[in-house]
Amino acid sequence: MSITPRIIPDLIKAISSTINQHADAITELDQAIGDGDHVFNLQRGIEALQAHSSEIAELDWSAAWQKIGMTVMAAIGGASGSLYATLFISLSKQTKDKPENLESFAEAFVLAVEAVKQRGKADVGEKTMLDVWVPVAIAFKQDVEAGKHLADILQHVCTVADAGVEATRDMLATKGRASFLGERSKGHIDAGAQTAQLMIAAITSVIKDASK
Amino acid sequence: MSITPRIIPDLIKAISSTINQHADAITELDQAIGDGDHVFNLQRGIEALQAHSSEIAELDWSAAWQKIGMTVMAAIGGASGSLYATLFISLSKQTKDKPENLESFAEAFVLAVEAVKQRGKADVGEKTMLDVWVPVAIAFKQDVEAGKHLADILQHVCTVADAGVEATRDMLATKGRASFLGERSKGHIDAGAQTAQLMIAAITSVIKDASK
Amino acid sequence: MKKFIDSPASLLDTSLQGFAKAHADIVQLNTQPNFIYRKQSRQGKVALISGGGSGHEPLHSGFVGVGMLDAACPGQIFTSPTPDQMLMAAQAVDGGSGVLFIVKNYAGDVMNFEMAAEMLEGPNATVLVNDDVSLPKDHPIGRRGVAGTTLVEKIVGAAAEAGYDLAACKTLGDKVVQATASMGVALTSCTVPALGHPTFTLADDEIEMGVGIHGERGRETTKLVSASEIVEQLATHIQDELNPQSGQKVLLHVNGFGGTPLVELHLIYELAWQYWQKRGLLIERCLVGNFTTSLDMAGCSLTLTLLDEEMLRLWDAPVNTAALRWGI
Amino acid sequence: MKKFIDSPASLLDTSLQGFAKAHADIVQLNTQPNFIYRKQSRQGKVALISGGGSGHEPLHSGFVGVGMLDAACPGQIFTSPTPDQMLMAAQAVDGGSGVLFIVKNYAGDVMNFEMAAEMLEGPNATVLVNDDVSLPKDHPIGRRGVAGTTLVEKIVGAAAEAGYDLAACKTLGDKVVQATASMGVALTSCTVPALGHPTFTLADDEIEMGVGIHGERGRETTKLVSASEIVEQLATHIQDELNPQSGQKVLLHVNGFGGTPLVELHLIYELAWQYWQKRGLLIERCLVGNFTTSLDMAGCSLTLTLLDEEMLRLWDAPVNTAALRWGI
Ligand SMILES: Nc1ncnc2c1ncn2[C@@H]1O[C@H](COP(=O)(O)OP(=O)(O)O)[C@@H](O)[C@H]1O
Ligand SMILES: Nc1ncnc2c1ncn2[C@@H]1O[C@H](COP(=O)(O)OP(=O)(O)O)[C@@H](O)[C@H]1O
Ligand SMILES: [Mg+2]
Ligand SMILES: [Mg+2]
Ligand SMILES: [Mg+2]
Ligand SMILES: [Mg+2]
Repeated sequence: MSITPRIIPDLIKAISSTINQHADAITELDQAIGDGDHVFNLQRGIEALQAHSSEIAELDWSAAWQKIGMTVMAAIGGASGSLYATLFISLSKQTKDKPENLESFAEAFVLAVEAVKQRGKADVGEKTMLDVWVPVAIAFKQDVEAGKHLADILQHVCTVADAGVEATRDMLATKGRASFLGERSKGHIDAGAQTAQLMIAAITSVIKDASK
Repeated sequence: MSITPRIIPDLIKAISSTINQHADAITELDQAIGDGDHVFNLQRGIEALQAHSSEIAELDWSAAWQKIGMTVMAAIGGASGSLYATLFISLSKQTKDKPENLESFAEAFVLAVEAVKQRGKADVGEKTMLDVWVPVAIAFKQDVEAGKHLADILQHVCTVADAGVEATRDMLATKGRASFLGERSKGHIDAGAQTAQLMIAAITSVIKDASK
Repeated sequence: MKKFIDSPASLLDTSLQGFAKAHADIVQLNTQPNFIYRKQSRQGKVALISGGGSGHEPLHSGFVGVGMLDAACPGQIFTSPTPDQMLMAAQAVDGGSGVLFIVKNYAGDVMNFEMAAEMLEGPNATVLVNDDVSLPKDHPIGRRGVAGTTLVEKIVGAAAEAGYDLAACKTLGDKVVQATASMGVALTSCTVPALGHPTFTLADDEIEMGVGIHGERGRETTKLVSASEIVEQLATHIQDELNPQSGQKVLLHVNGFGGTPLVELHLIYELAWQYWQKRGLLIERCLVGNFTTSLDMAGCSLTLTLLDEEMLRLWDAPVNTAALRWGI
Repeated sequence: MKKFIDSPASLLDTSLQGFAKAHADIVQLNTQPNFIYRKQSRQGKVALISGGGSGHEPLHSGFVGVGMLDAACPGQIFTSPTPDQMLMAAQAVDGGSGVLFIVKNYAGDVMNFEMAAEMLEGPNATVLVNDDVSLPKDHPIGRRGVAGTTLVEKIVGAAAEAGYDLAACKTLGDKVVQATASMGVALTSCTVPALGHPTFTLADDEIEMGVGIHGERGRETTKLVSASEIVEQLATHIQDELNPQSGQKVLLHVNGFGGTPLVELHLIYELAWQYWQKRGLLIERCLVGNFTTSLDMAGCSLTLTLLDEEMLRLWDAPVNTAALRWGI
């Protein structure tokens, strides 16, 4: 994998722009079955990352993930803050002293998502961001192992993310704030799943452009 | 004056019915430039009087006024409570050991309204109930002294009361809560003037019927 | 109207029962007529009695107790109490050294307390609180009594506890009133239960400057601006009135009207603190919270009191009431 | 949105400055990261740290002081704090006898405190508060922590002050949680500053039964009924959960959500008192007021704690914080 942390500033910029662009829609989602702060939480995290992005770009991947994890950990708060902090800190651990290639990253990614599941005591089907991250990580790893082209992998991952978001709509929330609503949580997309999908779309698009 | 305190239950009933009938309108007035409680204050007083009305009917006029004054004093509260308590307690003092005739009552009435002016540190032209009570008391006394027919006096008193209410509309309030609004108090009728007029209309109508 | 209520007519009486039970270690309730008075009243002490319409809680019932009031007379919501309440309360708490009435300058309160004072046998005096500088000094009925009342009751309460006689309590009360200026702003009106809907309405971008505490309109409807600008406006009125010297010790009271969260009141305090700190005042003491409320009104007032050593000492003296408690 | 605010982003930091100044005799503020901690921390004592989203004031910062918390970590409005806040707070107040975290059971709070606990070197334990009986006992993520938190912090705070060790504090905290049940009702939603409009809307004749404290919808939207009926519903849920024996000593806490006047809260207290008095409970202690708020939400919750002699003694122990103060 020839992609280095130098891509991180572009990734953050792309994520920032998609989250800002969809801010109102995300708020509406978190408000319907949550407390409405999800987009502000993410924006605080993204802002903090932007302040450090040129510094992070100079690190190796493991150190970069660690710095990203610690930054979002201290900036976001809420459920999503600890979950994303867990994701990135775990990515750092899993990539430490490992070869910097796609196979190795795919493995680390799946394990990091496992760590998020443990942090959230949650799994797919509970109407959370995991309904995006879990299938995306699995699809990514399978595609990499199958030796698919990067462009196809990225395309596939996006489709899986879209499906993951959509799947949350009719789920009964059993984790997160939405679970307090019981049956009333049905019929709404989960905000955290939606932002996971938006970030994945932004990331894949930047990588696609970079690897052209 | 052949009218005895036996008329009091009918007076209270008539007052009660006119105040209740106009309750919403009165509230609107007190709300526009006051705090909106005037009608409830009066209703508490009237209710308390109703509980004692048969007892009061057995007293002589001075004792009746005293009982009425003490009753409204303990029941109403607010600005109007102390003012009406003052009016009735003063009427009691002024009628005590005096002949029970129209001349004597008219004199007492004017003095009682004077006492109200003192209690309120107010006079006509300040956009209060005094803009009704003062001209009404004066007109009543003048008509009695002039030896007019009771029916004409009652008719005249009503006209004066109406004019008094209407006059408050364009006044600048300088007493009562409305005065806090300064220029903004203009353009609204004073609630206390309005209820004074309503009570006077009810009273004169009962007396007219009784003296037929 | 959305309120926890069985009926507007029973709200006050039931609520007073609850209040008296919740603070049975400090107060007792007399009914017919209603007044809240100290569990233990003290012989030989000047008795402090206040009161006014209900809906301003914790004022005044929350200030009954050692170091503050001896009794509070609650009227109906926003309606002044009746003279029989003050009379009976005076009888219950008179310690033989006279009665001091602390009265907010509102026509109804003034006249009803005046009637009580006329009927009361035995020495008594009245301190009239008129701290609201949103009205001009020469207003025909004088300025209203608002959130500064809490400070008057605390300081004079400590003096009475310390053995000041009636005349000294009255003099001190007048001094505190003189040294105190307040101004308030409403973001929303409030809903009086008997009325069932807000007393007035404001557009989403409007605020009401210079309000009293009964949900009436204020002097002026203005545009909603930032907290900093609002504080600047309120504080400037107070500053112009009191005209304190640099180095002056003051007490700064940020009072919530009931519907404004503490997080905002503490923001207001910080901004007001900065305003007066810039002007060289020594903000020696403060009080931040909902003390003189207007039911569910969103809004707040600033109160500044110029402190001398006597007032400072009396402010710090122990107090043990439902709403203010320290040193005991 | 009508709020006293310069910008949603600066509200919390400025407000914390104001809070720390207003209570400088009791607390200090650390910034970057934010936490409020005791002015005087005590060596040899278990350190109690709580925290959560802001907007619930006085919870938790108003409970920092002798006899209660050692530190409080305020997150953004309704957003749990971040692990670095808890870590730094722990370093600041650790008296060498370990740290007890008191955490309301909300995913964000739980996970962020968990991360802090994982990173913290030295002995620590966590008491999870989950007193909200509007959710079924077997709810997948457990019941929420709501107004009962105040009682846990007071009782365990007194124990830590009295020298209980970490294990004993943890055991006691779990016991208080077990003995406590709460349920709340909202008459209105609240407005989160960053959001700018109410989180949900209710018709004029609707209420939200079984709400948490973050302005989310509750379990059920029902018709507005009388205060007596509302109390009956809330109390029955609690009664069914705790199933207390006649003669049981209890603490009854009526908590306002911020926008409900005290006159109504005392009415609710009276009605709740009657409910449990009829059932033979001994209402030995109570707390009525706005303690665990949801910004400007109109509404309230009932909390009942079954008391044993230990809890009663610790409840009565001296406490000196911004929001709770007695015996000192
Ligand atoms: N236990 C959990 N496991 C996984 N994801 C969760 C969990 N709890 C919440 N989430 C995700 O977090 C999102 C909410 O994030 P956010 O609004 O930032 O935090 P909070 O819920 O604390 O307000 C939800 O939409 C959901 O996707
Ligand atoms: N100082 C005064 N002198 C005469 N009348 C007054 C005075 N103050 C108020 N009023 C009258 O009382 C009325 C208000 O009565 P009410 O609403 O019952 O009392 P409050 O003003 O205490 O709420 C006013 O409309 C006015 O007519
Ligand atoms: Mg959220
Ligand atoms: Mg009125
Ligand atoms: Mg009134
Ligand atoms: Mg949140």
